[in-house]
Amino acid sequence: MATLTLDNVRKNYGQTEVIHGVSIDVTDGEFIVIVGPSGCGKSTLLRMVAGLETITSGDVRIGPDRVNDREPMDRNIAMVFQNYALYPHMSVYDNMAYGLKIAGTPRDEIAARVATAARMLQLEPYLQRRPRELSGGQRQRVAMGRAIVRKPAVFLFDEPLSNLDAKLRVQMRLEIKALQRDLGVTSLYVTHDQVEAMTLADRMIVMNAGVAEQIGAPLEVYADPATTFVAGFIGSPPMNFLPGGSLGLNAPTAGIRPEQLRRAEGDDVRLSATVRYAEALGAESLVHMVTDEGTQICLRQDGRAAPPSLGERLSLAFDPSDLCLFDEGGTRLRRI
Amino acid sequence: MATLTLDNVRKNYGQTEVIHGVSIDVTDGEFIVIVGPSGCGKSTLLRMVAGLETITSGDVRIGPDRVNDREPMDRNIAMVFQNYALYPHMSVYDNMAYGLKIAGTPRDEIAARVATAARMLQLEPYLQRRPRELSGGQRQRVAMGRAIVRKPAVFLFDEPLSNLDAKLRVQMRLEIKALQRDLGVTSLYVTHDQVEAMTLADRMIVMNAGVAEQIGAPLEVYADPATTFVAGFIGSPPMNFLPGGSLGLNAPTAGIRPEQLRRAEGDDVRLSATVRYAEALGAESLVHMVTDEGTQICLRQDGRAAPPSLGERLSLAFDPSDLCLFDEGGTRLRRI
Amino acid sequence: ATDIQWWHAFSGRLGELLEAQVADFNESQSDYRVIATHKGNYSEALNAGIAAFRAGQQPHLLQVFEVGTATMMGARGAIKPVFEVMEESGLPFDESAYLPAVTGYYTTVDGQMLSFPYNSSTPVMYVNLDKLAEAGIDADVDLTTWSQVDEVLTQLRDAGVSCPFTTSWQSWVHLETLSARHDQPFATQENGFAGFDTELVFNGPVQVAHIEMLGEWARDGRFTYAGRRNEAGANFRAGECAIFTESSAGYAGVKAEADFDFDIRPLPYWDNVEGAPLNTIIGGASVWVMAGKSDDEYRGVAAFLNYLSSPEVQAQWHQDTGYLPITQAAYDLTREQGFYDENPGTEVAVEQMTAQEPTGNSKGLRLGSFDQIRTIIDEELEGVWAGNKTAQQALDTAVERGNPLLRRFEQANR
Amino acid sequence: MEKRVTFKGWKLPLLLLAPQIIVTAIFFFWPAGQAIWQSLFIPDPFGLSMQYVGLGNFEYLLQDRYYRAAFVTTAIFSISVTVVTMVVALLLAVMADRLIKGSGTYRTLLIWPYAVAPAVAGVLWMFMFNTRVGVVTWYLGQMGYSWNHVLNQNEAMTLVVIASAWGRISYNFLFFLAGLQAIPRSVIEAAAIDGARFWTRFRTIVLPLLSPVTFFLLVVNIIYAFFETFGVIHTITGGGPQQATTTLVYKVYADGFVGQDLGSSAAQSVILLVLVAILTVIQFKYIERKVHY
Amino acid sequence: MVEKRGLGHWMTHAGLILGVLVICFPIWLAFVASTVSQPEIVRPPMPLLPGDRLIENYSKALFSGVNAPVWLMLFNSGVMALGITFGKIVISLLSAFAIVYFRFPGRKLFFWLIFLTLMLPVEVRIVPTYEVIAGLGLLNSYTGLILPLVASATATFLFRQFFLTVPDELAEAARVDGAGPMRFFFDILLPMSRTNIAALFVILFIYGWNQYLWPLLITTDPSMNTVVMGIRQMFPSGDDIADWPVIMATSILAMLPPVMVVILMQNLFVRGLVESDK
Ligand SMILES: Nc1ncnc2c1ncn2[C@@H]1O[C@H](COP(=O)(O)OP(=O)(O)OP(=O)(O)O)[C@@H](O)[C@H]1O
Ligand SMILES: Nc1ncnc2c1ncn2[C@@H]1O[C@H](COP(=O)(O)OP(=O)(O)OP(=O)(O)O)[C@@H](O)[C@H]1O
Ligand SMILES: O=P(O)(O)OC[C@H](O)CO
Ligand SMILES: [Mg+2]
Ligand SMILES: [Mg+2]
Repeated sequence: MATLTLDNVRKNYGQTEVIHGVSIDVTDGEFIVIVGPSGCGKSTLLRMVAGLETITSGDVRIGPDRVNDREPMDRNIAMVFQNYALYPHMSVYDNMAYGLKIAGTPRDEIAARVATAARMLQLEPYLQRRPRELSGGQRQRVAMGRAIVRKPAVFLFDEPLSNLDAKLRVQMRLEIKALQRDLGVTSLYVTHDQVEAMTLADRMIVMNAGVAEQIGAPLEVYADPATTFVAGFIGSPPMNFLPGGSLGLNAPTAGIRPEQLRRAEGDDVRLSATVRYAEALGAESLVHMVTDEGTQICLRQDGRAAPPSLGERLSLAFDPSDLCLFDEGGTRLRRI
Repeated sequence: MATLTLDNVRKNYGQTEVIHGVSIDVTDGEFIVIVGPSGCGKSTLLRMVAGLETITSGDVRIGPDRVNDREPMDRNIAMVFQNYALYPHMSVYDNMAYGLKIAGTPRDEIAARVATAARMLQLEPYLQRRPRELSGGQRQRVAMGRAIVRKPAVFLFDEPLSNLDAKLRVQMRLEIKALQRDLGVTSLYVTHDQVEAMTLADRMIVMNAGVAEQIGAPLEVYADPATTFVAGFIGSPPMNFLPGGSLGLNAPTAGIRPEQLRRAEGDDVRLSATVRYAEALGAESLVHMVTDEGTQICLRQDGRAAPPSLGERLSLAFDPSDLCLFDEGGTRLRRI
Repeated sequence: ATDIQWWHAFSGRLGELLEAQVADFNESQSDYRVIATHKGNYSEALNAGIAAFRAGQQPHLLQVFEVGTATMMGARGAIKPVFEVMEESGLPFDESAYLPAVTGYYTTVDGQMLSFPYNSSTPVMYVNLDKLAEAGIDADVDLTTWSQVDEVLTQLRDAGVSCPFTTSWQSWVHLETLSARHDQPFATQENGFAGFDTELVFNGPVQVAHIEMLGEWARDGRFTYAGRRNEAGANFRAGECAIFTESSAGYAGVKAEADFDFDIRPLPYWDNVEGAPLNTIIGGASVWVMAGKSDDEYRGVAAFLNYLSSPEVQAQWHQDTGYLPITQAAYDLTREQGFYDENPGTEVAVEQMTAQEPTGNSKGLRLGSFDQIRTIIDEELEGVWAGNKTAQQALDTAVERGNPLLRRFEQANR
Repeated sequence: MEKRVTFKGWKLPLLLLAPQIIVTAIFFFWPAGQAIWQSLFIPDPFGLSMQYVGLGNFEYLLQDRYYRAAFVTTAIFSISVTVVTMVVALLLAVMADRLIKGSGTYRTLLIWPYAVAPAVAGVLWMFMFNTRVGVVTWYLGQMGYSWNHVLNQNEAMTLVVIASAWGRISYNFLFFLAGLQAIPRSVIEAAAIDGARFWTRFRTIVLPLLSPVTFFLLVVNIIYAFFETFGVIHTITGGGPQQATTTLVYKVYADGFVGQDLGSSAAQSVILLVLVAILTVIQFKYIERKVHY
Repeated sequence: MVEKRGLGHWMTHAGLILGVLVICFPIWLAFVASTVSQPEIVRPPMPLLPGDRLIENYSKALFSGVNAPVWLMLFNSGVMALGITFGKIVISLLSAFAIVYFRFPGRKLFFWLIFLTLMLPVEVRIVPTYEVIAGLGLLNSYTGLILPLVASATATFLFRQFFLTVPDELAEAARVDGAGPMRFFFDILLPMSRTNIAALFVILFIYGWNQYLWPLLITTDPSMNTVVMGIRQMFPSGDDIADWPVIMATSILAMLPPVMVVILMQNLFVRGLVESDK
């Protein structure tokens, strides 16, 4: 267990810079999620920490030590890969024991540590199976187990859940969270799924095109996005963006989340829009509309309220304090 | 465009019956979604309609004609497959034109119809590409286009969106819905995703182990599930089930949806439970708890309300009229 | 005991007889052990020997058919002349005891024996008397000339005999021997005896006419072609074919297998060609001693060759196989034993060989790369039998294709 | 295509490569060099002396009508073997693929000839078509056809083609069957729903989708026909009649080991080396860029 | 299933059975010929059902043969085939590993040096190769039979193709687990290649067993003959009739080991072939 520090880390492939200087101090036991769209450089960043990619400039420190030039095995990390990268010809037991064997750990201790991990992960019945005889969720657990037994200073996860189906993904993310909390190991977790990021992270790094656009706790990022990119990427359906002018505001763009819109009762009308379609999801309904200026917006309403019919014109209200204002470049304008 | 009738359709593989008699009358232009867990027989049912599986007993009628013994090409249907099943060696244009060419449609008309479909689906820039040069969403559109150009009596969809990522899935399901509404073609759509079913269906068939447990409009099914299976399957997180006895009710099982639970204010307490963990998703939070009897339940609350902390004991209230009561077999007990 | 390796090309009946000789020799003494190995047909055995020499693994003795003679003679450093081997061994060796008609082929200009004429043959004609009878033809019918044969074949065919005529070794019998027997040159420079700068000329009118006739037979069903070597022997011995031109050594097999009456006749000739018939020419093979072995081994070789030349062994071999006797003593012994009287036709070969004084055209052939040239001739003749080519075309092409090989041989042996 | 992660260092990989490099150098590059060197000389058969002739051997070869003919023969032979093999194998594979069950049984029954050495295959077919004892020859005779591949060039070619193709059918069958089974069922079903019946589907969907397999088989079959059929030709026809079945490789052997014309044989080796090297490069470029559907 | 019912189904079976019959006929005939007597064969038509000389013909072939007894030739073939198989597999695994998993100076050069040999069988360079072997004094030796045939890139190429399909993450996981290159090779790559090794075993065993020209040239000593070339040597030089029953018995014996290998290992073989993308 250790702290992890990235200090202005950059990565070039030939002429192209794909990571434009990322810095963060991760405290001991913290769970950091790197989230962003495909190709933004999440994996590259993680792999630099792992030692699988060279670091072009900047420093990576694990605990007090600068590890830039260390081999992966000498960094005291463990990594869980997207496709799990289980050794297909080894039993679950051997998959977990492999790193310990190489390290020359005594047999008894290997057995003990694997047993502990297997118990934690409910893998005991499967220890003698081969990976291909396991379901996706079980494989995922084995990959976790392989990381756990080594008692590393840092866990690295690269989209470890994206090969699972929706139900399993929900379940596994709860398990990962619980496990990390129990073990208290500093973790770096890559995903492109904002729900995963929201539910797992102590803090998250929202990345876009090689730049860390915002670093912060999930609800903080949700409530207080630093850029339009973050506001649009975190939250589903995304934040509605309106031209500030149409609301009489002195800002190019104003954002409001779908649940912060409501149907106006009385004369607090701030916006009118025409219903394009409504999705009734049971507990809630999403109403998709176009404003008179032609902007698409979405309203989230309670499932019990009757959804409006297509073509209906709605009057909408919101609390001005909920608005987020952005400049032309998409950066947040903070009211001081 | 035509009606579609299934009349007590059954399917056996050898000794095992996998479809236990499904009947439904689909009116012209209606959008029917078949939803259910993996292996429940959704695809089998659809493929019987398509003519890709023999029908063990019962009748399938398209319009007035019994089609049981017709080859797929003689049924006047079009189908969109889960993996799209595009012809990898043909351009997008040829993929769409293939069926028409075989039917001997004049070249001009083929060109015109493909052009129309391409316009509708925004595929015009890609007509000369091969499928492998397209993104997942574009491929999905080509599969749709291939179905559209043939102007069939019935559209069949077998999980057409499950290979797409979450964002795209949401977008495509809106497009499919809009398209079907515009074209007005009778459609049968298979999915295991209840959200998809809810948002797309005019009526849905909830299947479980080869049996159609409930047929009805989405909100009707959501609000008024016929069995515990349906109640658990439709809605996420699923309905909470409590032993009727613990609530002093004369029924083995009582169900209440997470959004119908609320934190008790005052003395309307009906239930107490301890918080296991809370997931803050931004717009809403899910609070997972265990009741004193040891049943796991879930409460959905507004994202703005502060989520309770772990281990906190909550008092919960609900409106008794929201309860759904079920017998031992899981069938709904209706209050008459 | 010192092992003496002998690579040969005999299988079947001849192989058994050869093995018997080897066994007999090995039993007769204990210093040397001859190990005979079958190396495939004549060409294959020759090639195996050459390849082995290049690899430094040559046997002591190599059986080389007459066609390979020039090649072996050209390879001075690869062989050890027999006369040298015999001289060094100190064993009695009198070259004059050998039949000149036979050994002449294998000696230097000044009469020194280069290789040991183990099995020499000459083409003769075998006749299935039962088939003649079947066609109502008199067993004594005169078959001296090809015109007479032509008529008899017609009768046989008309009587429904499926295979009136066949031959083995087509080039040897119907071009090489034919040329010699009619005093026609096969190649310039006395068929190669006078130098390496020789050219093929076997596309003369006599040869063309003869091949033309065979081609006609092939097309009208009088001649059944079975293969380039002695494949046809099987057809004849099985009683399918009436007339068969083949080496005198075919006798061993025919005698062993034929369950019909047969007759051996001299090889026919064209009586309209001036000077015909001359002698037929030699075939079969001789045994070469390869270079690069120890003196002791050569003494063993000499002992073995000495054993092979003894009159008893030679006479027995001649009588069993139909190969020519190589010493006067063996010839005489055979006559004394009354073999020729008991087996009519067996002397035909010797008589044929020795009847006339050979001319420059009938001494034999000594051409480099002759095995390949034979292959070319075989190919072209097959074209005639298949009806793809006229005799003239075929022979012209063969000459045209063969000459470059002679040039290359000349170049390689400069 | 390259791996993302690699291990560091250069001594270990060179050590790992050493055995292959050494064997290749001694038994491939050294002989190949020898061939090039020897092609400039006419040695005598026993290797006792040699005459430098420059490109004389090549000139001699190119003037040789039969050498030029060997190119044509090789082409006809290879194409025929390839076509016969692939057509029969595809036909069988299509049938086996149509079965729901049992394709494994047929596979087991059809796989045999693959294991049979070309030379042995030659012996078997020669036995069946032997002009004297061949069963097939005899029955053909009964039907009024007199088979004689010893004299008839076309029959000889036909026989070596069939005997060569025979053993390869199994191998091709395996690949075609695997290729067919790899075509997603749903694509076939989509075509059926689009209205295509069996033959239309076969022509417009199945064949095009098999094309990577087909191309691969095409290459290996041609290579096979070029080089590995020596045994068949040697046992059945020995290159005859009239060199009608003498392929380039057979001629290298025939001139080198039968004809003892080492200069010409070496020159032929050089020509073949160049030819095959070109083929290798082409094939390699293709494999690297192979289209995967 | 589209159009898979009824008559067509039986026609398919009929077609396949016909195919099997035609394809297997030569082998059947050879078997029949190996169980009858010489006279039954040389007087056509020979029978199409087995006779009663099986034991006689086979024991004649096995224990007397023509130049060498067939059991000895089978043994030689076995040694050669296994030698080629193991030799090739071992050196190819090592070199493919080096080429795929390392970046070192000269890699491209070695790559091409090796892969130039991909399609150049020994037949092409037969004369000089013979001379090299002769020069090394390896005629009539197992080493001479085996080594030159080991010098080809096919196996290396196959392993390279397979290694390229092994997910990068596996090597990364091994690195993170602390495995060095050779550990990775032995612990991960080798066991994972089992199917491919099995497939190659089949291919190479057959390749080695079926060699014809090479043994024909370099085994001048009959006791070193292999069975495939031995059969051809059994044909008489022309003069007499081939001993067909014994030749056919030998043919059957010669095809038995490779056929067994293929049939017994067919599943692994097919899987390996298809997975490794040829
Ligand atoms: N070896 C490489 N050479 C050149 N560019 C590369 C290389 N590897 C990655 N890149 C580029 O670097 C950028 C970041 O890649 P990275 O794999 O880190 O993205 P990611 O955020 O993990 O995406 P995903 O969610 O798709 O996994 C991409 O634009 C990619 O094209
Ligand atoms: N060919 C077959 N033979 C025997 N059983 C089969 C066959 N095909 C499907 N089944 C069985 O029929 C049942 C229904 O299968 P089906 O494919 O219709 O399920 P599904 O609802 O489409 O599932 P999924 O969501 O996984 O696609 C399953 O239990 C399956 O195992
Ligand atoms: O059958 P043989 O031994 O007499 O030989 C015949 C010919 O001379 C071979 O060239
Ligand atoms: Mg990534
Ligand atoms: Mg399905």
